[in-house]
Amino acid sequence: MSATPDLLYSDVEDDLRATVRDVLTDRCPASAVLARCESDEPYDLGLWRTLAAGSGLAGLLVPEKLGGAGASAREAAVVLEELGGAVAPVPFLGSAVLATTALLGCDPQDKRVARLLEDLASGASVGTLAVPLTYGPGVSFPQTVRADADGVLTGTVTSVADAAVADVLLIPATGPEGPGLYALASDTPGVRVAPAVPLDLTRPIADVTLDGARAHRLAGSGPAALEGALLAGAGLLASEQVGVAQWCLDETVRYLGERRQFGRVVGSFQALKHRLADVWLEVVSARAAARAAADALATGSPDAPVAVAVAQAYCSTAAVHAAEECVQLHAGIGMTWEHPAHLHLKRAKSSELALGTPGHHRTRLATLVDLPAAG
Amino acid sequence: MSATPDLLYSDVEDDLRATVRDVLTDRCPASAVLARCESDEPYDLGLWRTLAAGSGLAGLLVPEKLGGAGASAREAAVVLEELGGAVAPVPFLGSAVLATTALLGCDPQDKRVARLLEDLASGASVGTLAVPLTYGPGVSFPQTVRADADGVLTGTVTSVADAAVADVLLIPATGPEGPGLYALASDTPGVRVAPAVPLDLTRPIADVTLDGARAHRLAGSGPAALEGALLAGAGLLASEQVGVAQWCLDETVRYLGERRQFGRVVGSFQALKHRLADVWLEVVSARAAARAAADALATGSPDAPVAVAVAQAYCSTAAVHAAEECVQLHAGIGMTWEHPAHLHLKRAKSSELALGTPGHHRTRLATLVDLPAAG
Amino acid sequence: MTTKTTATTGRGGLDAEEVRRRVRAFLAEHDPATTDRAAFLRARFDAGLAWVHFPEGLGGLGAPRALQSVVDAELTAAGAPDNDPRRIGIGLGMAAPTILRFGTEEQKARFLRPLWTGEEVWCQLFSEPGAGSDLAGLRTRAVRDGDAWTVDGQKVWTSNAHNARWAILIARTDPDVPKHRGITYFVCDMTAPGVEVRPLRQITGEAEFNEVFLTDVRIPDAHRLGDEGDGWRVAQTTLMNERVAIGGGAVPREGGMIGVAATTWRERPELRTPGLHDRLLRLWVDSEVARLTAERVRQQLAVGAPGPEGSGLKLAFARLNQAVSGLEVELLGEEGLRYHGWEMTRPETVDFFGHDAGYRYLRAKGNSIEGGTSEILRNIVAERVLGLPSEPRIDKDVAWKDLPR
Amino acid sequence: MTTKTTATTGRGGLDAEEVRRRVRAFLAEHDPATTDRAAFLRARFDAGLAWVHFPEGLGGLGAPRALQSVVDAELTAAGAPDNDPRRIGIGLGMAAPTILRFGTEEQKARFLRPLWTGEEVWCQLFSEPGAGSDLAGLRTRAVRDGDAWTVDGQKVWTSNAHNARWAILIARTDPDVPKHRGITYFVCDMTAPGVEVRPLRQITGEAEFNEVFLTDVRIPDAHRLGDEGDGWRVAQTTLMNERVAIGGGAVPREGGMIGVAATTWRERPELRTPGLHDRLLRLWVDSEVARLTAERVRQQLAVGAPGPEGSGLKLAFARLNQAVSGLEVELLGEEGLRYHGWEMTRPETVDFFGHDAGYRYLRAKGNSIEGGTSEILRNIVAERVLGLPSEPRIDKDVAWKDLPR
Repeated sequence: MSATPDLLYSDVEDDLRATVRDVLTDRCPASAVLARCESDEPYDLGLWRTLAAGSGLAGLLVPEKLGGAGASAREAAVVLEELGGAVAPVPFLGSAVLATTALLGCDPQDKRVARLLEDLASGASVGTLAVPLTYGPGVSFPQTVRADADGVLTGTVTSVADAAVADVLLIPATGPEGPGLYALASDTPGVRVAPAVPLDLTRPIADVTLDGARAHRLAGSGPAALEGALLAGAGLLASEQVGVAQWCLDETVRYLGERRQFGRVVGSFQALKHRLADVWLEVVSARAAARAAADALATGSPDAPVAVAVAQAYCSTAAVHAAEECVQLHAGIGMTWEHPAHLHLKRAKSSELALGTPGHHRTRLATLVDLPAAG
Repeated sequence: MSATPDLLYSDVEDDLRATVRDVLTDRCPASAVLARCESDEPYDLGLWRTLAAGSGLAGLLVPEKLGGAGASAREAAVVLEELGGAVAPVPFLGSAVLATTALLGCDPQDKRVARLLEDLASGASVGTLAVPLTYGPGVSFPQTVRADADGVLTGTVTSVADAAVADVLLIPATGPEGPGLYALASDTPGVRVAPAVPLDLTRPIADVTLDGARAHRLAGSGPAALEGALLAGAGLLASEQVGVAQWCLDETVRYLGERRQFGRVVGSFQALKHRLADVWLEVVSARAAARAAADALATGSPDAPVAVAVAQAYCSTAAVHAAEECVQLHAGIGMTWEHPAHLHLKRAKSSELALGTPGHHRTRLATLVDLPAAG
Repeated sequence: MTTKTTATTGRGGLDAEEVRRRVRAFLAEHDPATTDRAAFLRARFDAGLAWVHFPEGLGGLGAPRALQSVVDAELTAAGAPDNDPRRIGIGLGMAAPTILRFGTEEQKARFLRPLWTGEEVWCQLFSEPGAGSDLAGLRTRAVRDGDAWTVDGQKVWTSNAHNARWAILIARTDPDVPKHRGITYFVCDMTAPGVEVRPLRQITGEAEFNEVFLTDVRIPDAHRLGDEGDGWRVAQTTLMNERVAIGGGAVPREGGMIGVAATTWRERPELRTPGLHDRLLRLWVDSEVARLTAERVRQQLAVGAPGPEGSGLKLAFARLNQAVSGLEVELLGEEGLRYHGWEMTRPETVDFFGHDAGYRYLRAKGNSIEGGTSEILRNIVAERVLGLPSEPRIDKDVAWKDLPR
Repeated sequence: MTTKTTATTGRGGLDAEEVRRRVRAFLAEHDPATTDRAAFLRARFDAGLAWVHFPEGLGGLGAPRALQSVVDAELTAAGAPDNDPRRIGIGLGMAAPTILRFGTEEQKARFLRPLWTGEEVWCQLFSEPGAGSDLAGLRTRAVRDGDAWTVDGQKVWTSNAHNARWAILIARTDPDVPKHRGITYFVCDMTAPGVEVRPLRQITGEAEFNEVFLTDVRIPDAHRLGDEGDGWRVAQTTLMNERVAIGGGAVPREGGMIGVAATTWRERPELRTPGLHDRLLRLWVDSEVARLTAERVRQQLAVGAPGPEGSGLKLAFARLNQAVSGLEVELLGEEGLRYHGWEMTRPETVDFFGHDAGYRYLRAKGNSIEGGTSEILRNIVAERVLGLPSEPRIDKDVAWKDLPR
């Protein structure tokens, strides 16, 4: 184990949180998210422009010299807590985390890589990393797309988060030079992006089909760039899950503090109080785990793979539990479409699968911390 | 799945329960069990004589023509529920279940087998099956004892339940004729029975060392006789676990119905009520599972291996949970030596290991019901 | 299911033989192959073969309930149409026993026949947005106005309201007495002016239920069931029958949610992991034990010795449906990210096991809420089965209007 | 642990440099190698180096608490004896802060020095058989008799009573007022006539604790701590310090119960099964997360911004100790059937991790009871952290003597 991680929030991080929260309170209330779920435009790209360019979130992880904020995973984690709490339908995870960290794992000295990063950072384009959302750190390099010597891609990638609004797709493919990341614009001939019906209404997925689409292999790309992006994505998703769980807890406490049955405030019933105390303990524990992962990613700690696996294994389950308790303790109203609890339940349950299930991360830990399987 | 099992208690079974309960209420209160734990005689052989000969429990599973009651696993299960509730320190499991069913799996036409069964049935002798108490159905035949052509045994069997008071040991050993069961008197030269310090004070275990001890190979014995005894033992242990769990529930409900804190009966606090409701549901569920196993054993149903594995996997855990909640909800007094809760906790936890852990039985089920493991 | 000691001979010497004879005589006069369905059902009712344990003249023969299975078997064998009991379950399971017990002769004569034939569908107007677990706290007001009552309020979680001709309704008629004592029970005409039904969409995207808004709805006093102020006691009959209905279905091994997950496990080896294997086996064991527990309850009922275990069945199945469907989503991995579709539909009957894993996961969340939350059921077990004391209650002796809101 | 913004300069310009200078000056005069242990400790107290945040003259320098680590590091480096803090934890952690805050000058002067040096061991007489979670319901009576009090009652769960010279004691002095207001706080001489200590054997077979029977025990009024009737408030200071002490230890990765199980797993491959693997990994994750949560609490304290998370730590560690030790017994299989021995011993200090898996399993059961049950802690979290309303209380405004028993 390396140095003790800094598990607190810095003043800068607190300020960033306040900024994001102000925008979301104003622009992304639950009613708006719900209404958008029933529209043809599941993403709120107006909100994304405000956050991306106005608040500089799109380039949080991009170095300042490439037009970004030069911040670290710690700050991105704080943003994800807020976005998770609001189940905000914006492509932060795909563009500002997965695509950005994948590019940073290539050669940022390379002009193409640098320009892609600049465009993502400015919000001029939206990107995503074309892997199934369920891929987590430690999976083998995907074999579903082949590249020829000219960078022409053929194959399919299913269930890609944020692909439906991405201008730029980063596609892991295997070509004559071996596995690498290939970039193309989503309107390139031969590219088809077909939205799927997602369980999580607020993070759409799409299937990407490449039928002789011309792409550019990125300098310095390879399995390590992909693995780095998946590790960062998994570690930061834990903070989003903390945000989801915290919202579920807060909303349930608020509701039970108001609702009366049997002449009493429902929140005064001891069995419910104890269950909420347990949820609270899981949320504060998840927060510590997510902070440790973000700090390890931010400092490039050698402990990062362990910290990320711990955070994902814990926070996925904590978020699902908090969301399930939120629905149950809201009872009837929690089962309705008009109450936003279901959006958080769907996000929590889908996120349990995203970037590696808790079981996947526990299996990773077995190797990382030397607790080998039987036989 | 075969015919629907009869999950109720017959009138005969209810009468048997009443008889056993009367004796135990009279002769085996918790205070007496506790006092005996601190004595040099952990078994209550006086009580055993009363139950074995007086109430005919020792020969419950023995056919009438061999001096037994000719009853079935259903009746033995009812007895075990009562013995479990009282954590009665008597060798029913070792003698009347394991040794008896092992002998019944040999050739009961054989005179030696028949005489052994008669002696066990009459209570004239106490027997046990010399396998580690942790062996469950489906384990491979033990290889720790070898027999020569004359039936002379050499080897060790550790952690044998009820060995310390057994007059007759049935020892699985491998001789020139292959694996089989060998019977010997425990005072045979070359036999050493060394009591171990058990976690469960009310079911002592002992290590049996055989150093050239002369035994008799039983006619018709083989791995099937051992497997049959372990299957019956595991299935019936589930009913003992139901008895342990039911005692824990009843005693906790009783105590919380009397104890006052904060000016209220503690049993009126909703969080505790809900936990007890959950324990209750587990106890009634465990009872259904244990009845199904007993009925399947009694009727020789082909579904018995499944019913036993289900019952053991469920009842072990239910008993441990009930005992743990019993200690916790008794709080301080439940942590003391003077309160019997700890005897039930120790019985429950040891029984979780006995005759196969819940995990062992789940693994058996994977094969029995075609839910194969990964890879 | 085999019965052990149930009496099968009823009043007037009605036994299985006699009932069978009557069914055959009925069939001889009404050939299912040539008789119009509605006419057949009406005739069956009039012949006392609808529910044999009901009185003569009301669709029954005053015979033991167990003989109904004889009737059903004969009619099914003859290819007779049934009354589509799933579609009219609220009428059959809740309204009918209540009308039978508390209705006037006129009410029984008017309502039971078309209820049973399915020509008039019934729904239930009990729950309100502010009165869920605390049903007796309901606010819907009924004010006497001559020979009729004027009803205003809002009800919720009403299945089939949009198809229903009649509703059973409870409303507050006296706010000046404690809450349980100021309620009256009515039959409400769903086609009356002022009844507005709106679909209530739920987290699955479907709208199984409705909200019902009642604005100056006139109900004749002749449609009151039971005495004024006695509605809570009348409603207990209705609710008791609801719980029996929910917990009562027989389930074969792997017959519930676990069967779906087990099939997926068997058919798709590529999804298996050691950790999921252990969880699946645990839930398989729990499901099999719940099935045996339900079977044991049925055996107890069959010998006329019902145990308290029934109260726990709904708790157990809710937990299992939720845990198993949650595991199934996880097992499916990438496929678990998807949903069959979010278009709002209005299914006629409830489906716990249909569509895809995501649907099952979401729908199962309701299993611990509808028909009594798991929290209320745990209270019931603790107090009525275990005999633990109830909590301090402050709402039992105060006039409803003075309760804190 | 790094501190971020903690003030490290105290009154009188005391900073780390100055404190270090004083320690070195002290060591120059009192060579640990040649000074008698008791004499060394007394001199250290008199030099204000015992607990630097205490006032001058009472073992301290009026310096910031954080500077104590500077003192301890210097003394440890010099090979100085310590006061064996684990053995006298109740005196240091509970009695001392209470005496400091509520004691008279005479009491402070009399008690603190031998308390700190360990020459006088302290114990705590709070819990009673009928007053556990509801400590304020205690029955031990103290009746005024001139300059003294006469105490009768029974206390329980008293560590170290058989070694103790003094006890902190709460007793009821006025049964005619509500329970929290009729309690007074005393220092009790454990060598006084009428004090009888009996070992209390627990489920592990050991007797870590005692029962203490008080029969006509005389306590001079000069040994009252705080005002008559104010004992509940005084006791809050004591209990607050107990909770901090229990939750406060730093734990390295695998430093707790999980480390024992992980070592067994690594060293004994023959015990491994797939199902246990998944459970071990889950508990490993939970243990690591609990460790991080505790670390986060310490970092909050270090920057002077304590969060509410501290309330949850004890809950988490109790659950983990129980789950991990339970798993360990199961993992060990046949070995788990055995115990190291049932002879009654009276250990001086608590050992959660010692002996064998069975001992750890049994001892861990106490973790959710001692020092506040997990049920009480959940109430505290729900009410003080989440702000949920308390339940209806009937015992707050009634005279203690009129409460239902």
